[in-house]
Amino acid sequence: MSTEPLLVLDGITKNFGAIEALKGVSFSMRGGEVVALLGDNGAGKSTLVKIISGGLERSGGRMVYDGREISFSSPAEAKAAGIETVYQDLSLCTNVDVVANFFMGREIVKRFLGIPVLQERAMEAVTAKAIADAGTRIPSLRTNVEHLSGGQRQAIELNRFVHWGGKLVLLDEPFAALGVEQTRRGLDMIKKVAAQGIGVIIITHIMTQAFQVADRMVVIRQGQVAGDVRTAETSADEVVRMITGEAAKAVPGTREDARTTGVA
Amino acid sequence: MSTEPLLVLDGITKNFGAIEALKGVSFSMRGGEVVALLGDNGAGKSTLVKIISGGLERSGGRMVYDGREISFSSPAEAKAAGIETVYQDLSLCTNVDVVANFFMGREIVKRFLGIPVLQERAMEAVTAKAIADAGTRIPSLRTNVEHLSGGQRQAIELNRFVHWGGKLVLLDEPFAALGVEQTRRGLDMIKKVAAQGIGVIIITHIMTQAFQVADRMVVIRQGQVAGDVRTAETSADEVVRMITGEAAKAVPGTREDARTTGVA
Amino acid sequence: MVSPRRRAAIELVLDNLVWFILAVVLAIFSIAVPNYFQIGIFANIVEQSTFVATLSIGLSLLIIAGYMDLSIESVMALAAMVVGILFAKSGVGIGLTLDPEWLIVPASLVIALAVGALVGASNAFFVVRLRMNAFIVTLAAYIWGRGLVVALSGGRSAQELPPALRFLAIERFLSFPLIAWVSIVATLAFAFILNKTPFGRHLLLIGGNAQAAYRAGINVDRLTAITFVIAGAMAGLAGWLLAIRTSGATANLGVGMLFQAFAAVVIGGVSLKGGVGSLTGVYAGVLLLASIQTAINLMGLPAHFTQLIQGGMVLVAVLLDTVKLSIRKKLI
Amino acid sequence: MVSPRRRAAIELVLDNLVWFILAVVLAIFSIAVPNYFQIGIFANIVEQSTFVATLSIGLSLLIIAGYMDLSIESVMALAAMVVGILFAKSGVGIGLTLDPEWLIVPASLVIALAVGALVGASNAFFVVRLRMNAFIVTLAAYIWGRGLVVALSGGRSAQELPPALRFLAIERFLSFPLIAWVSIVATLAFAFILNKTPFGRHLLLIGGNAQAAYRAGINVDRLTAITFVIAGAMAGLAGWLLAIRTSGATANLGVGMLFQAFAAVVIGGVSLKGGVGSLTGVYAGVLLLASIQTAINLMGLPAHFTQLIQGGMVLVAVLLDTVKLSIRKKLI
Amino acid sequence: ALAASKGTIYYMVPTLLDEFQTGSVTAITKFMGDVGYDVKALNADNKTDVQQGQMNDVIALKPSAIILAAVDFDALKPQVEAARAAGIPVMIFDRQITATKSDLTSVAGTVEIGYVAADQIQRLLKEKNGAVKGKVLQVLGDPGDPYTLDIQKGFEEKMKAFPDVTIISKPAMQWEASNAGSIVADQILANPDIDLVFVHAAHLAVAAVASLEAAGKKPGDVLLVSSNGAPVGLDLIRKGWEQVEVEQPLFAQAAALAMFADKVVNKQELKPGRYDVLGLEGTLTNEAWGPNIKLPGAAITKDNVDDPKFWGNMKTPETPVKSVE
Ligand SMILES: Nc1ncnc2c1ncn2[C@@H]1O[C@H](COP(=O)(O)OP(=O)(O)OP(=O)(O)O)[C@@H](O)[C@H]1O
Ligand SMILES: Nc1ncnc2c1ncn2[C@@H]1O[C@H](COP(=O)(O)OP(=O)(O)OP(=O)(O)O)[C@@H](O)[C@H]1O
Ligand SMILES: [Mg+2]
Ligand SMILES: [Mg+2]
Repeated sequence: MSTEPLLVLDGITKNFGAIEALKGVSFSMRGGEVVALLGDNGAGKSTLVKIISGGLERSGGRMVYDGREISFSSPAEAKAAGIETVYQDLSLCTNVDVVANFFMGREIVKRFLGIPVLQERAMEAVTAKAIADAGTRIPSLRTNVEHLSGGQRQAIELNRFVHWGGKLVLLDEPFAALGVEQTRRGLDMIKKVAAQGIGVIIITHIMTQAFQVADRMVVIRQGQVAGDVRTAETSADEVVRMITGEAAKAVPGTREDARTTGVA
Repeated sequence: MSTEPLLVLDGITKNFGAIEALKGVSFSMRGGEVVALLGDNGAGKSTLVKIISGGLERSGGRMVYDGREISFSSPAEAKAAGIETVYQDLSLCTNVDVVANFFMGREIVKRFLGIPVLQERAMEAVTAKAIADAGTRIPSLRTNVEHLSGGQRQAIELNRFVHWGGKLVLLDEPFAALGVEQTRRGLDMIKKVAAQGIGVIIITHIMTQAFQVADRMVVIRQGQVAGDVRTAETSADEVVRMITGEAAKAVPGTREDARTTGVA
Repeated sequence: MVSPRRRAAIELVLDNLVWFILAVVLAIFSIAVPNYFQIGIFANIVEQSTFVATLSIGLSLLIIAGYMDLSIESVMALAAMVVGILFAKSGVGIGLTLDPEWLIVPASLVIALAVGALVGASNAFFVVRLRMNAFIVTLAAYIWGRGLVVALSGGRSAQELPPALRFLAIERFLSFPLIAWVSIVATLAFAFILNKTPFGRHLLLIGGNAQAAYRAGINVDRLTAITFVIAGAMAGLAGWLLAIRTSGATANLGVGMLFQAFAAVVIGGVSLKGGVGSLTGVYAGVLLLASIQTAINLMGLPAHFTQLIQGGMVLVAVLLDTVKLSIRKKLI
Repeated sequence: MVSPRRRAAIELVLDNLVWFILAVVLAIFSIAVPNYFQIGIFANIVEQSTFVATLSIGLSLLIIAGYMDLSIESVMALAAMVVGILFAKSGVGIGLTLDPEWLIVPASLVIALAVGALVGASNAFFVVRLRMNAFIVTLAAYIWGRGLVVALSGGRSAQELPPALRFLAIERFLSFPLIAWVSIVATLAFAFILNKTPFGRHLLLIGGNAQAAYRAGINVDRLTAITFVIAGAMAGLAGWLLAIRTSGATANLGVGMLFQAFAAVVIGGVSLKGGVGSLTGVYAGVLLLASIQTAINLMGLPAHFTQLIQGGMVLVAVLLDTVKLSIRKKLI
Repeated sequence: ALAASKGTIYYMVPTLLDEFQTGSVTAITKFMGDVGYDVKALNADNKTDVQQGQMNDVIALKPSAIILAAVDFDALKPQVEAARAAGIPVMIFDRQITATKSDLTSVAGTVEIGYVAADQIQRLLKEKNGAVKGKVLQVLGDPGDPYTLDIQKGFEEKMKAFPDVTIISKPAMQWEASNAGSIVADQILANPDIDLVFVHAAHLAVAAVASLEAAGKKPGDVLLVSSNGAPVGLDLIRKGWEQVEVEQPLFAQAAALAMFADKVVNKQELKPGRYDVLGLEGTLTNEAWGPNIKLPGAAITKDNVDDPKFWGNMKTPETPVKSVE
């Protein structure tokens, strides 16, 4: 784990018309760190992730990534900067097959007379390996994604990120539809990825998953950080209390701490 | 719990072109019973649920519901027969508001000169109560569903079924996107529903949820029943082994038993 | 950040933006185009809007439900021609008379509606029962419908409908001819149905997510079929009105109104993707197009430039509409 | 249950069903219609398909990407008229000559493509930059484009293109005129681009789920804009070919081809919802429509019934196509 | 008439959406039948490219002859040349093609219709206003159709001499009747002093009259002149709404083709001179584009409206046409 912060969020706000989805979220994280982003439904977790990944414009606040203050205006820019995202509402094209989805936007090509030509076999081989490693069974990689089960779809989306490395990975409820074995492998994978020095933010509602994989837990409650604790120093019960708000007073100063870390 | 079986499935099969999604599934259940339908990704759970709820036509097998052999040709027929379903891929219309979604197809109307007129206020009040009971916060019931978070959407879908009663409820991963508190209330609700004599089939990948609520567990593996056990007589480890196939031999005759129950 | 009250006011304007654009455009034309500002011209605009407005009702409903109907223009012409042939006294008209004379109003109306509903039912059959693509089915009907007009009339015109029908085009109420009121009433009636009844609600749901509606137990097929029949019947009504205004029918009557109806529907805020739209907005869209056309009729433009200007004006009208989005984003 | 091999064979037929329908239809016409079965007639069918086929290329790409372009017909006419005015010798043509003479081929082609690309770029600007609805933007361009043709030509025609251009319509290779080969080669080139290059793949992705493509880092706006420009340029190419065949241009040249292009695109298996389609299928759709038209020309039907029959035949052609679905469901 | 047919002649009709064209199919079929030919008609729907395709198809059928009423005059030149190169004689009906040679042209002349209309309108204005002055609303057909442009050209050419006449010209897009109706309705409000409306086709007059009636006008309040002599136009004259219909001599134009059909099919020479065509005097001349027979158009007024020689009365002459020997 490096000492330089990889990502610093400072007072991020987001309004949708009259609705204040985020009211000033601040925290920071390092490369190689796994942060679990927890919170109730509608707390603002996905909104925050979309802001980091360039999918939404923030209404206010600062964001420092990899040492530079940034403001992505599209997911393409965030991707170019090494941020990979798995969205909660899956981002698959159901009208094409598994391989085309796996390589979406980064197809393997060979140039003939300067014309890039898709290399279907090479792409299929890579996809087959990745899906098998994840423990998922898919009848044929050439079926359109519309014919796949919910878990099979999520497996495609979850596993393609591993392939592209990057520096920061954002996972928004990536195991929600996965089976027991697939979830286990997914958690292992996250640990492996973090071990390579990549930062990981994972959103989940299942405490056991968060406790298995996260170094730190950041709890969002109604658009604000309601807790920012090291996994080793907390318990599932305490975290649940932060989420539901019963323990709001139990973690005073958490936001202050976060901000301090951010500026450091 | 009644003694007459509410639903008997006997050798249900389903092919999608070359793919055999279900290879002869048989089990039966009584009213008031909560059956957890477990299995790996792509095992065929959702397919089975869609067949029961009239959304898909089965390729073969028999289905007896409420004492009569039936074959629903549309979800409307199944609904009319008292079967309520919460689908894995949410069935919401994102272009209309929460209330319209909650009452989809069963709007409250008042007749003026024989013309049915929508009663928006009455519908809004009912929706507000149901959503609040479920512990979900939604900024405004008049926002279009496209602006809601994943968990908020699922809450709408999960809670509208309670309102319509019925005799059998099919829940396909209903808590996948729900928060901790919302899930707890959802589980309570299922128990309450079952106590009224309604049969419940619930699909989930989270063992703790299954063990909290189910009377019986039916495990599907690659389109076949790989286990059918009473919750009291099994353990999470054993069930996971059934799901992943390591314990396939440990439960011989399960299918035979199920069939016997079915015919009884 | 804006105060809630101001936001509500802005929302109101934005939700009815077509009407405001219409008002602005009318004001500009009134100042810039000689003779434009007079009650007679405004009455003409409303009168000329009658047919496209009536066509647009059914089209809007179908588009809201996620389908479309290209046949309406031909269906309108067909209904007009059938009425013309049966009741007009000269040309190909055979000049049927009824006793008492006023019976011709309901009789011809029922015939026109029936002709339209019949084609609508045929479209519905192909689309709903045989699962054929609505675009292509109704395109075919657009072609054969006009073909049937030509075949029935032999390419000739029917002329001179009896006064018992013609009075609907001549008599005025609040300076608009009665036929215009028919289309206004029909628009309001269907606006009510769309907004306040389960039928309308279900159309929106089907247009938003047909599968969800189906799973919720809504009889999607039946509703879709009914909507095709309504679209046909409304086209029949438009044909009836057009025949009355023309005092008969010609083989190419109404050519080009399909595009106008589509333009009006889109300008009126109906999304071609389905699930979104209001009929009053569409009516404003029709009026907007008719205002532009009337301005062109009155301006001393060389004939060769009218089409060029028409296209440009449509673009400008929609451009104003898209300003809406950016305002909404910024101010709210 | 069917054996895998038989299933593969059925799949092959179903995937290329338009071609099989075309073969069946040609066989039926050859037997039933006197004089139909001769190489000259088949060559005519291919020749007549040239323009709609070329138009359909850009239209298909845009529809696959989830948009549409109604302006192509007018753009084609505009390009044809510009070429006609510049290079035709009589009528409104000013009869420019180049030295050496053959330079007229690339020069006129570049001009036609540029005219088309320009309108395409304007459409792209409104749709991509200003986020206006593609239907209405291109509908406006359909109107003003044709208006510009009328304005430029004063409604008159240009005639007599020089032989250095005309030879493309007269010289034949394998009994098809060279202009037909141009459209065939263009279709194959774009079919390759659609199926085998990242550009084509990204169009499919955008048409399937634009948001997913955007999130995956694909520059959706840029690709969409390029596709509009391509559609315009292809319409320009169609106009160039049409001018060469007509040996000039008339103000109403190509009226009605838009609908034919849409019909061909749908018959060819492109989904109007976006994300699905192949260009070779579309070409078969164009041939199918031209075969029907030719059969009607040769059958000697009473002229009043031709349109009626045309509409019916389109319906039947698509009806055969929908048989596909039920076969697929039953046999596989 | 004859037991055995001498062959098939194809008639390429530009559109069937106006009554003149519809009538021409009937007349040509009848008269050609008189002299022993079968006629098949192909409708081009006002599309030049469709007509070109039809010509190509018909050439492949090798008929005895082709009668062409071109959608767009000279634009059909390449196909006319192709047909004649294939040995198929081409006769031009109603819409003159001067850019290339053909085997017989039978026309009244579209520009000439404009001349006749101008003469009549001058007379009507003089009767109404005492001199040739006033306001005329000219409702054109589609501005992309040279047929209407020719009429406009002829009309305006002859009206130039009268600066006191204001002419307002508006196009009825796609020849669509309700467009014409809207123009009349709007203009009658903007220019209440319009004396006369000149529409370029009788089916447009139907809608124009309806608009006048809706505006509270009585027959004769606003004068109305129309061209092509369709049945509805004659009806309007009888009712007093319309004053003059400029007739195109449809029957004579068609009969002239039939009279010379044998000679054309057999590639014999046509002798210039005057011929009696259904009682009208036709003049056959040899022009640069080949033999050309011109038949004078007539003005139909209340006085002669019932004359059966006008095609608008739809009494196709009973007596068979005879081939010129
Ligand atoms: N319409 C379809 N066409 C083809 N194959 C299908 C279709 N629907 C489902 N399948 C296949 O059937 C199998 C079972 O799918 P199903 O959705 O029932 O799985 P599941 O048990 O619900 O899995 P999950 O836990 O991932 O939701 C999968 O392999 C899937 O790919
Ligand atoms: N586009 C939008 N327009 C309006 N409101 C929005 C929009 N997107 C999100 N919201 C609102 O912002 C709040 C936060 O939503 P978000 O999706 O971030 O929640 P979340 O924490 O991810 O919840 P969940 O656990 O249910 O996924 C919610 O109340 C939601 O309704
Ligand atoms: Mg979320
Ligand atoms: Mg499932």
